[in-house]
Amino acid sequence: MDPSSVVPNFVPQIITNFYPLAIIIAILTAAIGLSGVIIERDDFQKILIIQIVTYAMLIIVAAVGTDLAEALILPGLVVSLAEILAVTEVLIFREYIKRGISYPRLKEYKPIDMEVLKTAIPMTSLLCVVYGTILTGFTGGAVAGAGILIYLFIGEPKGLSHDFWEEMSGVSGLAWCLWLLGFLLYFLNPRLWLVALFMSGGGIIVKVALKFGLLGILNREEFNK
Amino acid sequence: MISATGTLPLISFYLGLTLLLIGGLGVVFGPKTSTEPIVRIINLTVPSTGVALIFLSYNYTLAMLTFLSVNPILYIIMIRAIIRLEEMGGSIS
Amino acid sequence: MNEITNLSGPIIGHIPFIDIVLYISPFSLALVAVIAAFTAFLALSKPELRSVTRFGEDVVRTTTVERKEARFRRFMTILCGIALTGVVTTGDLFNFALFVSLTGITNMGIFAGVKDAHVLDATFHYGLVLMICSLPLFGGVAMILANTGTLSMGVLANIHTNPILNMSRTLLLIGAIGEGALAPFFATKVEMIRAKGAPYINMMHLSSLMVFTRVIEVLLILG
Amino acid sequence: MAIEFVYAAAILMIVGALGGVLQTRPIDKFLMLAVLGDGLISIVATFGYLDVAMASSFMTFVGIIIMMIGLIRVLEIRKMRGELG
Amino acid sequence: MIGRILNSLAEPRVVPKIFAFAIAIVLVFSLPLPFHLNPEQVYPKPAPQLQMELAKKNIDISYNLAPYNRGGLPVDPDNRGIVKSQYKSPYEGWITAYLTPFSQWMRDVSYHLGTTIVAHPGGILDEILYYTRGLDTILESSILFTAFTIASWVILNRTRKMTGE
Repeated sequence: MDPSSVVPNFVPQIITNFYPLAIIIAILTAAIGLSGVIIERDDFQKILIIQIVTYAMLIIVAAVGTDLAEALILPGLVVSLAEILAVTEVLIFREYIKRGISYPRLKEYKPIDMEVLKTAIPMTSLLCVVYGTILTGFTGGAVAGAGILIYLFIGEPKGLSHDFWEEMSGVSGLAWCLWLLGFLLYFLNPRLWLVALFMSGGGIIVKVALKFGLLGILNREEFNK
Repeated sequence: MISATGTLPLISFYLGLTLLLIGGLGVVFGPKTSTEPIVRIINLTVPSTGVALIFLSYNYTLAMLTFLSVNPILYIIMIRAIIRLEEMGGSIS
Repeated sequence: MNEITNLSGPIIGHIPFIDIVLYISPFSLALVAVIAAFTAFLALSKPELRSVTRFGEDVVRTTTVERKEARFRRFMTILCGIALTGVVTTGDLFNFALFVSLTGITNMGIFAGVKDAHVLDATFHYGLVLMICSLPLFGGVAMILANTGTLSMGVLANIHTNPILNMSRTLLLIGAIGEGALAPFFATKVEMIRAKGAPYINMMHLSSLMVFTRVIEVLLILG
Repeated sequence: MAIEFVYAAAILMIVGALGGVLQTRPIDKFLMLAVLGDGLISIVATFGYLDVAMASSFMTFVGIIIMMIGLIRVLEIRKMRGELG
Repeated sequence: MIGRILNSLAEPRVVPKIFAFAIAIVLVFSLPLPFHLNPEQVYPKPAPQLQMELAKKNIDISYNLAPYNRGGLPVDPDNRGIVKSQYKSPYEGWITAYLTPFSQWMRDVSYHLGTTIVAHPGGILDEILYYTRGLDTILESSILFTAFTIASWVILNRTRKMTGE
């Protein structure tokens, strides 16, 4: 196996040719999104439009075309997710404060009755969780978290009370500690890199998946009252 | 080797850029978006597919996997906000 | 193994995390001292209770701050102090952007629990600015990376400037202004400062001051 | 052989994108989005990354289901509010 | 006149618009600049789809890691993967070549599972995200943690109490 054919010393020609076009389209997209932010009057819809701006940012980062760029995409993605989460909560709270508590109470919701929800959802969520466990790391956490989320969101979990999930969030805090410990071990003594790697990979999957699952249980209580 | 290596990423790259532009225009200026936030969310899937295609053309498959699996979580957050706001009575200015 | 030796001033020491290098110069040492002192002061102080009088009423009310809320805000303040320490000492450009983002989101967290429509309105718009400004921050950093091929400030200090670098530096400046809640036209900040529970909201002033100082230093280093 | 398949997928995706943006009724939009997602899956499969194709087929399904349930809830709430006042 | 402008600036809802406008101006005026990519980057990667084509033609089993094959032999510190990092470290390239038994089995079975193998412990991205640029990952996760804390605190202590649950 010739090493030079595996990893080149310079960025290949095709990626260099891609770069100007990608940047120009990203700038145009960003300009469209920003003009939408300027025009739009509704507060919530501004959040949706800003997603376009975030996509433009992802394209600008991705256009670099190295392994480093791929490693930099993941933090950008996570930052945008985190900000939209916090901002949406603040928006909902603000609307409650503004309109007061005495909005007209609506009747109880009917549970949604669709065939696909009963048959396909448990299988899909199980597959997502299994595949996410194989992946580990942040990617696996996101996949498994999406699986848990869709099950809690739609299915009818039996035997999982709210307290159980509160305890589970405590477990996620412990997992975070485990993950940090793995990192420190890695830096302090790189000879133990295997243990450190497994600690960090396992810790972050538990943390991310359980956090998303907590989000799911909050959603379920509000949807299917 | 030459043909496939050359053309496959090219097709996916140009297609992704096109989808990104179409989707951006659709999200911002598309029909009925200003009154119905859920239509805007549905339109958001078009540029996100474009971004996924661009990741694919650079062979960032892991980033693409993460991006695709973060998307449903994002939709859940947004739709929860929409339903809460609808309960309180419509749009906000 | 090459090391950072000169970044527009003498360097006392550096802490390498392989590619990410934290460094300490006399300048950043002073800033770190200020941040540590301020954060410790805020974390140890009790929340203030403010008296409110209203026109047409003969009553002076004392507002109260719940214990839970005070604890939450204290946690956010400490986190913001840690993030600011990182902003001041980091020697890697992308890391700098991430630290600035962390500062922004903790700033938002300090105000997220206030039960006041004006403050929440201002907080929400500040959050929108945070989301918009992730484009200039990360985009500017990525453009610098594409143009020079490195993210380390020690290498970037020796590279000559060109129009694209200038443009990405402008983007970086706008991004840092937005995320750090910087002064000139931040009416939002004035609204947010009307929140009760005074000592913690002072963290916002400190964070905007530090982020501004640091971003100017970074721009000077890049030039 | 494989190249022609790519062109078919590309046409599928363009049709799905244009239809998804230009349709106005949400249910029609969902159909067009399904076309778009199928194009994405087939183009990933042409690239040769079958695991990513599998995961993306899960994820597009999950996203469409979530949006559908949101739509049903929103319509329900509007109907109830119409009854109330 | 000036007073009116300043007053309109003092409203919080104007601030995001001003920022959006400023960024849009900078971006649009930079459109005619000659954007080009400097080919001397750290951590370069091979041309898209090259490794997949090689995997289809070659009998060499290590190309079944496509597109994340970065050289080196598994579990062999003397034969490391190729990593071109900024500052050299004595332990670089150790994880890149590492494969767990499960991922070895996956590599032997098929050449379509490269992404799953790399997302499993080991691989170039773990090397970058967990070793050479580890602080990035810590920060990213802390940002997510902070946002979750804010959101769940607001939900549990504010929004729920207001709806009377």
